[in-house]
Amino acid sequence: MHEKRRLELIIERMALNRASHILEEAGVTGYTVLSAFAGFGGGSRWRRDGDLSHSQDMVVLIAICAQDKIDRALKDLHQLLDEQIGVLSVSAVEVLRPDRF
Amino acid sequence: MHEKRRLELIIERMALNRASHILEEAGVTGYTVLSAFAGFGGGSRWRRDGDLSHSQDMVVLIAICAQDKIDRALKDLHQLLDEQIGVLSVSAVEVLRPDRF
Amino acid sequence: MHEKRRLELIIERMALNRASHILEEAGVTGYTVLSAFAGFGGGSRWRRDGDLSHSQDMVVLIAICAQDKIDRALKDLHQLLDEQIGVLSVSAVEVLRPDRF
Amino acid sequence: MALDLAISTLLSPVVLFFVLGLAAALARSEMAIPEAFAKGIAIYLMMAIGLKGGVEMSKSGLGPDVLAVMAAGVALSFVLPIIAYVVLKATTRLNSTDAAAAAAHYGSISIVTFVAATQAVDLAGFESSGYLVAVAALMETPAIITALIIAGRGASKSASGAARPKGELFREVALNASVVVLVGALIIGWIAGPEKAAPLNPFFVAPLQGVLCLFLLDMGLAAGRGLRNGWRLMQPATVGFGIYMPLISAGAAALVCLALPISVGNAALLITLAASASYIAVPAAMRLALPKARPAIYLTLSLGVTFPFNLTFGIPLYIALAQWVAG
Amino acid sequence: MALDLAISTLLSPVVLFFVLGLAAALARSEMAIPEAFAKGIAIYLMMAIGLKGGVEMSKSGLGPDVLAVMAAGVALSFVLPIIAYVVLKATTRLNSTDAAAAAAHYGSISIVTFVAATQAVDLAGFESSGYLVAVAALMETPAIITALIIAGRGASKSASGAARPKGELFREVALNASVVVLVGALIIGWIAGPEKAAPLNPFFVAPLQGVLCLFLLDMGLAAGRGLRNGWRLMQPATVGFGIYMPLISAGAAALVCLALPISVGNAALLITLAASASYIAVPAAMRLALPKARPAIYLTLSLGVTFPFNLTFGIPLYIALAQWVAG
Amino acid sequence: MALDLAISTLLSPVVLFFVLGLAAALARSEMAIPEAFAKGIAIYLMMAIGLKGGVEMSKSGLGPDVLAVMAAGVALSFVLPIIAYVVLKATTRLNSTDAAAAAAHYGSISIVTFVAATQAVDLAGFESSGYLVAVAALMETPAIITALIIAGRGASKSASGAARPKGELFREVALNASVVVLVGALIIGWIAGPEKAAPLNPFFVAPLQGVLCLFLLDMGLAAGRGLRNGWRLMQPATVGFGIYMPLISAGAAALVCLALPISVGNAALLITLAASASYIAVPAAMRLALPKARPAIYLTLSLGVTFPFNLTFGIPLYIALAQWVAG
Ligand SMILES: Nc1ncnc2c1ncn2[C@@H]1O[C@H](COP(=O)(O)O)[C@@H](O)[C@H]1O
Ligand SMILES: Nc1ncnc2c1ncn2[C@@H]1O[C@H](COP(=O)(O)O)[C@@H](O)[C@H]1O
Ligand SMILES: Nc1ncnc2c1ncn2[C@@H]1O[C@H](COP(=O)(O)O)[C@@H](O)[C@H]1O
Ligand code: NA
Ligand code: NA
Ligand code: NA
Repeated sequence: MHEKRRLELIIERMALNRASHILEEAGVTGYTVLSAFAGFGGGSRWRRDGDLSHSQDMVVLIAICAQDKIDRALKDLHQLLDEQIGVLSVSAVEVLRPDRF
Repeated sequence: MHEKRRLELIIERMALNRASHILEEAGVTGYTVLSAFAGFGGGSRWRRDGDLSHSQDMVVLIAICAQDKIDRALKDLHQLLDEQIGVLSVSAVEVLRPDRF
Repeated sequence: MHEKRRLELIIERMALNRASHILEEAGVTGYTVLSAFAGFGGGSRWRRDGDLSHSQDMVVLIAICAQDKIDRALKDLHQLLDEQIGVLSVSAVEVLRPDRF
Repeated sequence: MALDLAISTLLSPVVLFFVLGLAAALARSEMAIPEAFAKGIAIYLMMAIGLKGGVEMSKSGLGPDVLAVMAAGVALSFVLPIIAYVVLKATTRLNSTDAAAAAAHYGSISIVTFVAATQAVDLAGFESSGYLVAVAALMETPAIITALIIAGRGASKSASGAARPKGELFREVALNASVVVLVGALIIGWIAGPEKAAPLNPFFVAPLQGVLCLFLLDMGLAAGRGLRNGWRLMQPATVGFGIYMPLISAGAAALVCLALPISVGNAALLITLAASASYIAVPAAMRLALPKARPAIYLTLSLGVTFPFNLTFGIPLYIALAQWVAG
Repeated sequence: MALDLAISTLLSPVVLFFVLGLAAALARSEMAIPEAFAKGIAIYLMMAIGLKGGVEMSKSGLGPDVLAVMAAGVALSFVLPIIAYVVLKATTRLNSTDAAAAAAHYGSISIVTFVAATQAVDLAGFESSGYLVAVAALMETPAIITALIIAGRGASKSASGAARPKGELFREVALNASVVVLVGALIIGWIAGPEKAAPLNPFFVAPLQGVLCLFLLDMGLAAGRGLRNGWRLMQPATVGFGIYMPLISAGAAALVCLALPISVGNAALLITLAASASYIAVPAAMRLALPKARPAIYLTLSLGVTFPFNLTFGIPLYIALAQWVAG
Repeated sequence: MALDLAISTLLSPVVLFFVLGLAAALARSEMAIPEAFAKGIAIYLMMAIGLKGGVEMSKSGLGPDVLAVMAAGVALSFVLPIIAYVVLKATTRLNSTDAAAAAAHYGSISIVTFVAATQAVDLAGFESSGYLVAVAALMETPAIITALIIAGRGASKSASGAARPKGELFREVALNASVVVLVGALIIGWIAGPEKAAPLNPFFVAPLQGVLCLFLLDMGLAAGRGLRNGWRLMQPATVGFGIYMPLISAGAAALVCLALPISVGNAALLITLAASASYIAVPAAMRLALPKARPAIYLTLSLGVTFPFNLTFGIPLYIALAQWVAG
C-alpha cells in the first residue's frame, strides 16, 4: 500500500461551498462530506435537530489526497478558517491505488 | 503544521451525554458527533432505520485535542466503555492552530 | 494503549452489503457505517437529498481492527473497488483493549 | 362477540400492516422507514392522542373518581414490575439486570395498544373517557423507577454510575419526548376545548387511522428485525412470559377496577394499559440507566411477543374482563 | 379532445410542481427535499396506491381476464428490454452494459406515471380497474432479470460477482421497498375491502393529489440535477431514444391489447405501464447488479426525458391508442 | 376587541404548542423534531401558503394598486434594516457586523407570523388578499442586500471574500428554498386557479392549522434552546430592541399604508410583514455572507423575542393600527 494524506475538515455547513471550491481548485480529485448531528465548541453544545434555519450545524469533509494538493490548498483554507467556524486536521493513511489521489 | 491527537469514540447514542461530560471535564475544547446508520458487532448487524426506540444505534464522536487531555479523560472513558457499548481509538494528526486544542 | 489499524472504506451505498461480507469473512469483529450527504468525484459533485432512487450516494465504513484481518480482506476489497465506486484507506490508531479487534 | 371482535381485529388494516412489516423483515427485505420520518410520525401520534384526550377532558373535568383512576394507574405502574421481576426470576434463567429491565417494560405502557383498545372499546359499543390518556402518560415512567431500585438491590456492588450524574439521568427519563408531547398536547387540548381544537381535526383526527397503518408497518419491521436478532437468546419460558405476563397485569388491573368507580369502557382501557408493554420510552431509559441489560431480550419480548399478542387476542379479552369487573 | 387533455395536463399543478423543481435545479438553487422525508413520502404513495387497487379488486375479484392481463404485463416487462437493447445498440454508441441497464428501466414501470394516467383516464370518462395496480407491481422486476441476462451475454468474461452471493442479489432486487409495500398494501386493501378501508381514506385517498405535488417537486429537482450532470454524456440519439422508446413500448402493448379482453381504460393503463420507465427500483438494482453501467445515462434518460414526456404528451396519446385497440 | 383577540390568540393551540416547545427546551428535555422532518414540513408550509395566495390572485388579478403595495413592501424591506441598524448602534453595544446582521432579520419577514396574522385578520372580520403572499416573498431578500452594504461600510477593510465568488453568494441567497417554493407555488396556484387547485385542498388547506401546531412546537424548541445558549450575550437593551423594533417597523409600514390604496385587512398584513423578523432564510444567508456576526444574538432576538411578541401581542396591535390608517 501507498502513503497518502487524509484531510479532515470539520466546518460549518454554510461554508461547505467555499471549502469545496478551494479543494477543487487545488486539484483534489475527490472528497466525501458527512453531516454532524451534535457538537461542542466555544463552551456550548449544539444539536442539529431543532435548528430551524438549518445553517448552524457542522459538516465533516474527508479527502484522501497527495500532500502537494494540501500544500496548494493550505493558504486558502487558513483564510477560510479565519472567517468561518471550522477545524482542519491532516493525517497519514495508506491507500491501494496511489495514482487516483 | 503541528502535531495533535484525534480521538474517535464510537459509542451507543444513549451514552453520548456521559461521554460528553467526561471530555468536557478533561478540558477538551471541542468535539463533533456524527450519527452512524448501520454497523456490525458481537456477531450481528444493526440498522438505525427501524429502531423504534431510537436508542440502539451508535454515534461517532471526533475530538481533535492535545494528548494531555486524552490522558486526563482516559480513566473515565475506560470505565464508561466497561459499562456501555463503544470503541475508542486515538491517532496522530497535524493541525493549523495548535493553541486551539 | 495498543497499536491497531483503522480501515476507512468510502463506498457507494449499494455495495455496502458486499463490503460487509468481505470484512466479516476476513474476521473483522466490528465496524460502523456512516451515511455521507455530499461529495465530489470524477469531476462532479453529488448530494444525497434529491436522489430519488436512494442508491447513488456514498457511505463511510469504519473498522478498527488488527492488520492481519486487513491483509486477509485486501484481495477481495481490491476486486470490490474494481467493480464498484469507492476509496479505501488505512491508518494507524491506538486502542484501549487490543484483544477486542 | 369477543371472538367476532378478535377476528375483526385480526383482519383490520392496522394489524395487517404490522404483519406486512413483520413478514418483510423476516424475509430479510432491506425496506425501512427512515428514522427521521418515523420519529416525526411518533411525535404526530403523541400530539393527536394527547389533544384528543385533552379535548374530551375539557368537557368532563377532573372529579375525585378521575383522580382515583389516575392514582390506580400510577400504583400499577410502580407495582407491576415487581411482579414481573419475581415471575421472570422464578421461571427463566435471566440474570437480575435483564429481568429488572424487562420488568420495567411491563409496568410501563404502549400508546399504540392503547389507541387500538380505544377503538375496539368504541366498536364494542362502550364509551371511554379522555382522561385515560392522562392515565397512560402517568403510567409511562414509574415502572422505570421500580426497575432501577430492583436492579440496584440485585447488582448492589457494581460501581456503575461513577461518571453519571443522577439528576441528569432522572431528567432524561422524565422529560423524554413521549411524555413531554403527550402531556403537553393533553393540556393544550384541555385549555383549547372542542371549539378551538376543531380546526386541528383535519390533521389530528381524520387521518389518525391511516397514520397508524404507516406506524404499524414500521413497528412490524422493527419487531421482525428484533425477532431475527433476538430469538437465539429467547428461552421458551421467556417467550411464554411475554404472553402470560400481560394476562397477570390485566388480572391485577381488573382487581383494582373492582374497587374503583369506573365504567366498562374505561376499565377496559386501564386493564389494557396495565397489560401493555413499552417499546419506545423504556428501552431508551434502560440504555441510559441499566446498560448491562440486553435489548435483544426486552425488545423482543415487548415488541415481538407482547405487542402483537395484545393487539390481536389481548384487547378483546381485556374488554370481556372489563365487562365482568366494572359497570 | 386528446389535445384538450394534453393542455389541461400541462397546466395541472402536479406537472407544474415538476417544472418548478426542474427549473430550480437547473438554476442551481440549493433547495432540496430531505432524503428521509422523500423516502417517507414514497412509501406513503406506494401504500396509498396499493390500498386503492386492493380495495377495488375486493369488489371485482380475479377472473381469467384479469390473469390474462397480468400475464401480458409480465411478458411485456420481460420482452421490452430486449427491444430497447437492440434499438440502443443500433442507434447509439452506448456500450453493452450501459445499453442493458437503460433497457431494464424501460421494461420496468413508473408508478407516478401510472397514477397520472389513472387520473387522466378518469377525466377522459373511461373506467379502469384496481387490478392494474397488481399488474404494475408485477411489471417492476422481470425487466431487471432480462437486462442481467443480456449484460451477461454482452460482457461474458467479466469476472464480476466473485464476492457477490447471487441469492442475496436476487432477494435485494425482489424484496425492494417499492414492491413489498405496493404488493403488501394491495393485499391488505383486498382483504379489508371498502368498508374496513374507509377509515383510512382521509389519510390515503383525499390528500393523495397534494402529496403527489410534493413528490413531483422532488422529482423535478432530481431530474434537473440529473440533466445538469448527465447532459454531457447524452448524444442526441440517446435523448431521442428516451422519447421514441416509450412509443415503441406503447405500440407493443397496444398490439397485446388487441388480443386481450380489456376495456379502454385498462388498456390505456397497461399501455402507459409499458411506456413508462423506472427511476427508483431499477436504478438501485443496477448499482447492485451492473455497477459498471453509468447512472448518469440511465437516470437522465428515464427521469429527465421519458418521465416528463409521458406525463405531458405520452398519456393523452396512450389513451387515444387504447380507444383504438380496445373497447 | 383587540384585547379579546389577544387573549384568544394567547390560548390558541398554535401558540400553546410554541409555549410547550419553549418550556421543554428550557427544562432541558432532549426531545427534538428531526431536522429532515422539520425541513419537509417547512417546505409543505411554503407550498400551502404559496398555493393559497396564488389561487386567490387568480381570482382578482394584478392591478396597479397591487403593484403599488408590492413596491411598498420591497421598499420597506430595503429601508427597515437601516433604521434597525441605527437604533441598534445607538442603544446597544453590538459591533457593526452583529448590528447589521440583526438588522437584516428585521427587514425580512416571518411567514408563520404572516399566516397567524392572516387568520387573526379573518377572525376580526376583515378580508385580506392573496397577493400579500407575493409581497411576503418579495420582502424576504432585499433586507439582506441592505445589511451587506451596511456591513461593508462598517467593516470596510476586512479582506473577507477572497475565496468566495460573489455571483454564487447571490444565487445561494436569492434562490433559497423558502423563496423558490413560495414563489413557485404562488405562480402554480395562480395558473391553476381555484378549480384545478381544489383537489389539493385536502392536503394543503384543511390540515394547515394542524401542521402549524407541529411546526410551532419545533419553533418553540428552537427558541428555547436559543435562549438557553444566547441569553448570556443579550443585554437588556438588545432584548428591548426585539420588542420595540417591530413597533417601529409597524409604525413605518402604517405610514406607508396611509399613502396606499389598501384595505384594512391587507394593511394589517403589510404592517405585520414589516414588523416580523426572519429566522430561517436570513440566518442562513448571514452564515454565508457575514460569518463574523454571532447567530446567538440575531437568532435569540428574532426567534426568542420578536416572534413570540408578534404572535401574541403584536398581531392584535397591528390590526388595530391598520384600522386606523386604512379603509
Ligand atoms: N479522494 C477521495 N477522498 C474522499 N472521498 C472520495 C475521494 N475520491 C472519491 N471519493 C468519493 O467517492 C465518490 C466517487 O468518486 P469517483 O470514483 O472519483 O467518481 C465521490 O463522489 C466521493 O464521495
Ligand atoms: N477540537 C475539536 N474537535 C472536533 N470538533 C471541533 C473541535 N473544536 C470545534 N469543533 C467543532 O466546531 C464547532 C465550533 O467550534 P468553535 O469554533 O470552538 O465554536 C463545534 O461545535 C464542534 O462541532
Ligand atoms: N472494531 C470496530 N470498529 C468500528 N466499530 C465497531 C467495532 N466494534 C464495534 N463497533 C461498533 O460498536 C457496535 C457494538 O459492538 P459490540 O460491542 O462488539 O457489540 C457495533 O455494532 C459497531 O457499530
Ligand atoms: Na403495562
Ligand atoms: Na415500461
Ligand atoms: Na420585517
